[in-house]
Amino acid sequence: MSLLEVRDVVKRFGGLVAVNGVSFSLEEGERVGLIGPNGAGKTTLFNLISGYYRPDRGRIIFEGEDITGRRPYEITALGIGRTFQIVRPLSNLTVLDNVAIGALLRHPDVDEARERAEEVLMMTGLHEKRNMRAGSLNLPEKKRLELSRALATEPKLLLLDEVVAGLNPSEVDELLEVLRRINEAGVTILMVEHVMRAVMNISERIVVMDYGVKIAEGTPEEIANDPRVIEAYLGREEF
Amino acid sequence: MVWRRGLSKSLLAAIVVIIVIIVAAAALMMQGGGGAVKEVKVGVVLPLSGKLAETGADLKRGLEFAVEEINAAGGIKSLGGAKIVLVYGDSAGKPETGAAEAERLITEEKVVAMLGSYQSAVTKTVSEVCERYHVPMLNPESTSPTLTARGYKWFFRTTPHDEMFARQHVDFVNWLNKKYGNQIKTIAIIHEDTEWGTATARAWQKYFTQAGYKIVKVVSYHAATITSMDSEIDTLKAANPDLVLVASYVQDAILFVQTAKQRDFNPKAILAQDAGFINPSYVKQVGKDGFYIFSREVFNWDLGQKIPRLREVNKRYKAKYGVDLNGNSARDYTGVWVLYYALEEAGKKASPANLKEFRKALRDALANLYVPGDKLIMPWKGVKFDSNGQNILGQGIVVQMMGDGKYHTVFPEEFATAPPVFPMPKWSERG
Amino acid sequence: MGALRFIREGLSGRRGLYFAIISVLMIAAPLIFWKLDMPFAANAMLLCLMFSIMAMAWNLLEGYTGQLSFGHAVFFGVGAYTTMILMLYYGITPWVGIFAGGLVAALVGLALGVPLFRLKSHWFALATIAVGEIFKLIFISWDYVGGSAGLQSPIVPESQKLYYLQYAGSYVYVYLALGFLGLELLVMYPLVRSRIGYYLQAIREDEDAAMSLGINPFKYKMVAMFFSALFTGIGGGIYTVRFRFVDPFAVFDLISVSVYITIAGILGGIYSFVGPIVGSFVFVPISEYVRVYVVSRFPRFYGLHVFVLGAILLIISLLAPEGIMGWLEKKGLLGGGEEER
Amino acid sequence: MVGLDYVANAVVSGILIGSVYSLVGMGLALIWGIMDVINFAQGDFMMIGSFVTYWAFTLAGVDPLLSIPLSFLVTFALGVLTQRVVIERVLDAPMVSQITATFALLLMIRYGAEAAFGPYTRRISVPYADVIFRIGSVSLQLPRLVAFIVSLGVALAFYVFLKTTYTGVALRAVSQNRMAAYLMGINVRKMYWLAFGLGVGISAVGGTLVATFLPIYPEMGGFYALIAFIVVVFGGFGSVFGAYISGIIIGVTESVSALFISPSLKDVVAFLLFILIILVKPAGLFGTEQR
Repeated sequence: MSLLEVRDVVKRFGGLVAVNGVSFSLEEGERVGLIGPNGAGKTTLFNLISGYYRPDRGRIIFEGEDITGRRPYEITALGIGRTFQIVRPLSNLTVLDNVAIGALLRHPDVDEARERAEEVLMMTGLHEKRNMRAGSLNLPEKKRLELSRALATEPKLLLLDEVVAGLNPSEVDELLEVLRRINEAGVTILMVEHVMRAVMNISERIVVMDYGVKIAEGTPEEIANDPRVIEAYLGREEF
Repeated sequence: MVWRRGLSKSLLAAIVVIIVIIVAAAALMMQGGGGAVKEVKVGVVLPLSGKLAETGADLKRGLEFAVEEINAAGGIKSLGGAKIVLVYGDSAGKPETGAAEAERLITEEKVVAMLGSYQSAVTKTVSEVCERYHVPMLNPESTSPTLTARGYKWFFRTTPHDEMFARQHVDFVNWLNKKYGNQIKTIAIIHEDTEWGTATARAWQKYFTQAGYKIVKVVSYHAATITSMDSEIDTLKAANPDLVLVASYVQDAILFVQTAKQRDFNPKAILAQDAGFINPSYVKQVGKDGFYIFSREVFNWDLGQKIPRLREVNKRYKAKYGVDLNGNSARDYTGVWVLYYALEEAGKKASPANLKEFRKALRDALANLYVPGDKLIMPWKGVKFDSNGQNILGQGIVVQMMGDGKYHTVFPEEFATAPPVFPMPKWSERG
Repeated sequence: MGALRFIREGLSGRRGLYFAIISVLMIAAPLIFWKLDMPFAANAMLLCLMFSIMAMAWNLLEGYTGQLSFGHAVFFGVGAYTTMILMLYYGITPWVGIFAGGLVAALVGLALGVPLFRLKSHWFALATIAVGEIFKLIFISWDYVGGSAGLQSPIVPESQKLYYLQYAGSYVYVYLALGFLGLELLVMYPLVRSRIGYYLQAIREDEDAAMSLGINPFKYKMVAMFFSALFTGIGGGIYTVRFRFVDPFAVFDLISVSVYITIAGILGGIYSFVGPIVGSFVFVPISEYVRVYVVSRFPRFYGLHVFVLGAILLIISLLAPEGIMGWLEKKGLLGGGEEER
Repeated sequence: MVGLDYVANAVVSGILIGSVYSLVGMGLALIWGIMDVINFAQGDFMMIGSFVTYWAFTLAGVDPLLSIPLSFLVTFALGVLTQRVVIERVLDAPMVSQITATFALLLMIRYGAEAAFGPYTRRISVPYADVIFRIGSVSLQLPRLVAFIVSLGVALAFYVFLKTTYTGVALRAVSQNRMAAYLMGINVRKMYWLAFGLGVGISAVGGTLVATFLPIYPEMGGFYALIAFIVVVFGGFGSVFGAYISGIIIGVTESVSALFISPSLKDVVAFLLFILIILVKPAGLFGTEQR
């Protein structure tokens, strides 16, 4: 049984079909990249999986359970964590509290949740900033905060929406290392990423979307050489 | 264990503070004491600020004028000429503020009695405080029937209330019918929806139905936000009544008359329950459109022709304040005199030095008081309180605005200065 | 047991000392007012406490959950009327009635929450104003609750004083309000320190982000609404026993109830737990002082006290939007830099 | 029981009073649409307009209709001042600060006026106050008819201004995208001054118009502000012309429900409608969805 199965999912906004009949599945423990040019429907797909949008057609199955149309918080509770492309820190709370709120999902006791949050922050490298207001962090730190918070909900599947964007190369490497360790701890990762180096580096498998349609799927090498993928990117002079 | 340490230190500090406070309080308690009785304090709670501040100032003039007269004539003789002193509290028109002010006057100022408080809602809470503290309260100007239906022992009201007025309305309409050949059979009511308008409408329904009239329509509206009365007047017009009874404040009264004219609504008579209809700004605003409308009143300028005592008082009053007595100031003026008669009686039995005893004596004096009509400036038969504290000898009058733009007393006949114009001319027939 | 731990923590160290001193002052003050015959001061203190109770309850919704309500007069009024009706029509003691009033207000809050919490920010605020007006108008024309005349409870014989909680003056009620404020602190402090408190703040900051952390915003807004309406309703119950008279104009007033509660909260600081109490103890005396000592002397200037409140509110919103407590904290005057949330 | 002619009259009467609600609502919608700020003091700026007219009439004998420009200019100036001193500072602040600031303005204007002028109600008696036209069973009071015509004229003039003048187009550009407008060389700050000035100025014209047939008192703004909120919500927030139509709809709803339900509950009907609309169609009847 796959961990996550997306079956023929469609989402329309008015006349625009943002996601058009996409299907794929994730196995437990995988690291999968989701790429595609701007407007390909990647973030929409994330929003569909995490319950922020309700699909017009199709099913989403998580651990054998149909979660189509469930509310976002229910889906988080089932074990799917996510980050937001445009960061959404709880600005007036401290970094630690941000993460602790995530941890409260599995550890209703506040002290326990805070301890758990500290552990997560150690892992993601934000521990030193734990008492700062989340709103006062810089962008790379906010991205890490997004990741830490999602991690604190102890997900089985982590949906990462451009967590390394805006980081310098050494920071990217650091973060990829963190992601690897998270994955080794048993968390399946599906990441949307624009930084090709990062995706190619970390993904075991890559799904490519364009205009709301899945156009390719395969190992990084296969994808790098897939003419449809090259066409999709080069055709629009965007890389 | 931080807790325990924190607490013990706190506890110590707390005890110290408490001791300091108690010592200070005790020291302050030592001071103070009573003096000789040179004056008798009477508390007054009125709307001195707020939307009714204008009315409050008017009432205050009536009270003060009476006090000046009494003090100038030698004060309370049974207390060796002690002067009456009024102490004021401002209700700002709010029941809870009125109650708090009453408490202050009773406990801090040690007043022997209370006067006021104009709005029935405020009078309710103020009188409740008085009842609780056993302080007699004389209410000269609130007309809610419920005030004297509570079985209070310390509350006395000189003015007639809205149910008595409604009964008098029936008398008046009966009288009209007898005089002009039974023209009024059907009646419609329009009233604003605060306690006053609602209670008045209820009383009208009760007494007019009892007297055999047919109530064909009752319309209520929310005066605070009314911007148009077209629909209201149209519903009345559809019911086609012979007589319309109106309970309105100023703005809605003006709107009522204007809309009635605009919609060409022609009942045979319009009978209002004072308030808006006797307000100077109403009179100014509606001009000739207000002619021939009847209103129930407690007082009218032309009463001086029938009540000599009023003529004199009003002359002095006008010389002092530049305005005539009106229904409000005259009632409060009367209230002070009634209280004075009771104070004279109470002074024979007790002294204000013993506040508790004196208040009790004053209450008993009020309960047994009889003031004949010729000692008053009001068109009443006198003042005599029933067991609920309601003056049973009071009555209203009915006035009608005539072609000179002034209200003239038309009922009861012993106070009438002009015959009524009935039915009122249609709008289309007016000049 | 968790709750007890939070309270213990909250009272440890210097904060415990402050708390003890303030409590002692509060308990001693009415005695002094009574001994010195200062009914007006006692009444002002009662108002401060009532507004503390209600502003703190209001702040659970605004400060913690980010739902700005201008309709708390609804809960105040419902609480006041429930206590009165139970006492007047059914002879039920207000000792029970005040709690019942709070509970009915809380249920009304939940019922209103179902539609209202579908609205965001401005819209929620506007809708609460409309709800307040609707309640006022309905109570004006509802005969069972006395209509526009309101309801007044009769004076009971000496022997039933305690049962009906009828005492002269404000003194006894100051203790009653202190008791309820204490109860509220006992309930609210552990609440905001617990998971629920964190969840509410997450909702205030960003509902979508909160959902991604497994938080059901509607559910927790309803929890906040429940406690907010509950204690505001209790405030109404205290009003009823104190003045023994309710009418729709006084209890459902937009300005002198709903907006005053809001002012107290914002003035004290909505991001601070005790802010609303501080705000009430600043705002009520200022308002009362201007009203009694300026407006009563010069009735010509009626409205001045509200104008002054408006000016204070404007200054706060422009210069110190975080309120008195937030400002003190920023200036480091609260000592220790202990986060006060 | 209630005849058709009465319904016709209720509808006409509703349209006439509704056109004044429209003006207050339009001003609110303009400010709301351009700056995303709810001006809680909108009704109180309207009250200022009424008082300007009242003083011009009583002190200098200026006919209320002639005082429209005066009332507009005075409130326009006050509006610009308010924008510069208060609103500008809270534009990017959290919602609670914005609401607090305009609510503070409400308290200061309303109760400042009460302290300055006294709480009393005033009226203007224009000589033509009781000129009445009758068309069939429908009757029209001249001042109300004039109010309707003027409000229609103001709304049209405003429409032309927004659609055809450079300033109008710039205003609309600012409302759609502040940053883009700025890059195009539009002085956004001045546009905001203009928007707030215009917004309260138009409401003040409404204040002048009601002054010819309804009472004037310092607290009058409260009721009209509530109505204005309903109007804006109904018409779609930020939609100035939706506001005009919906003002009239509210007026008619009120007068017709007074006829059929109960006059004392007509405001309840309006408020319920308000809550219903924001629940069902938060974008209003004429507006477009916006987050």
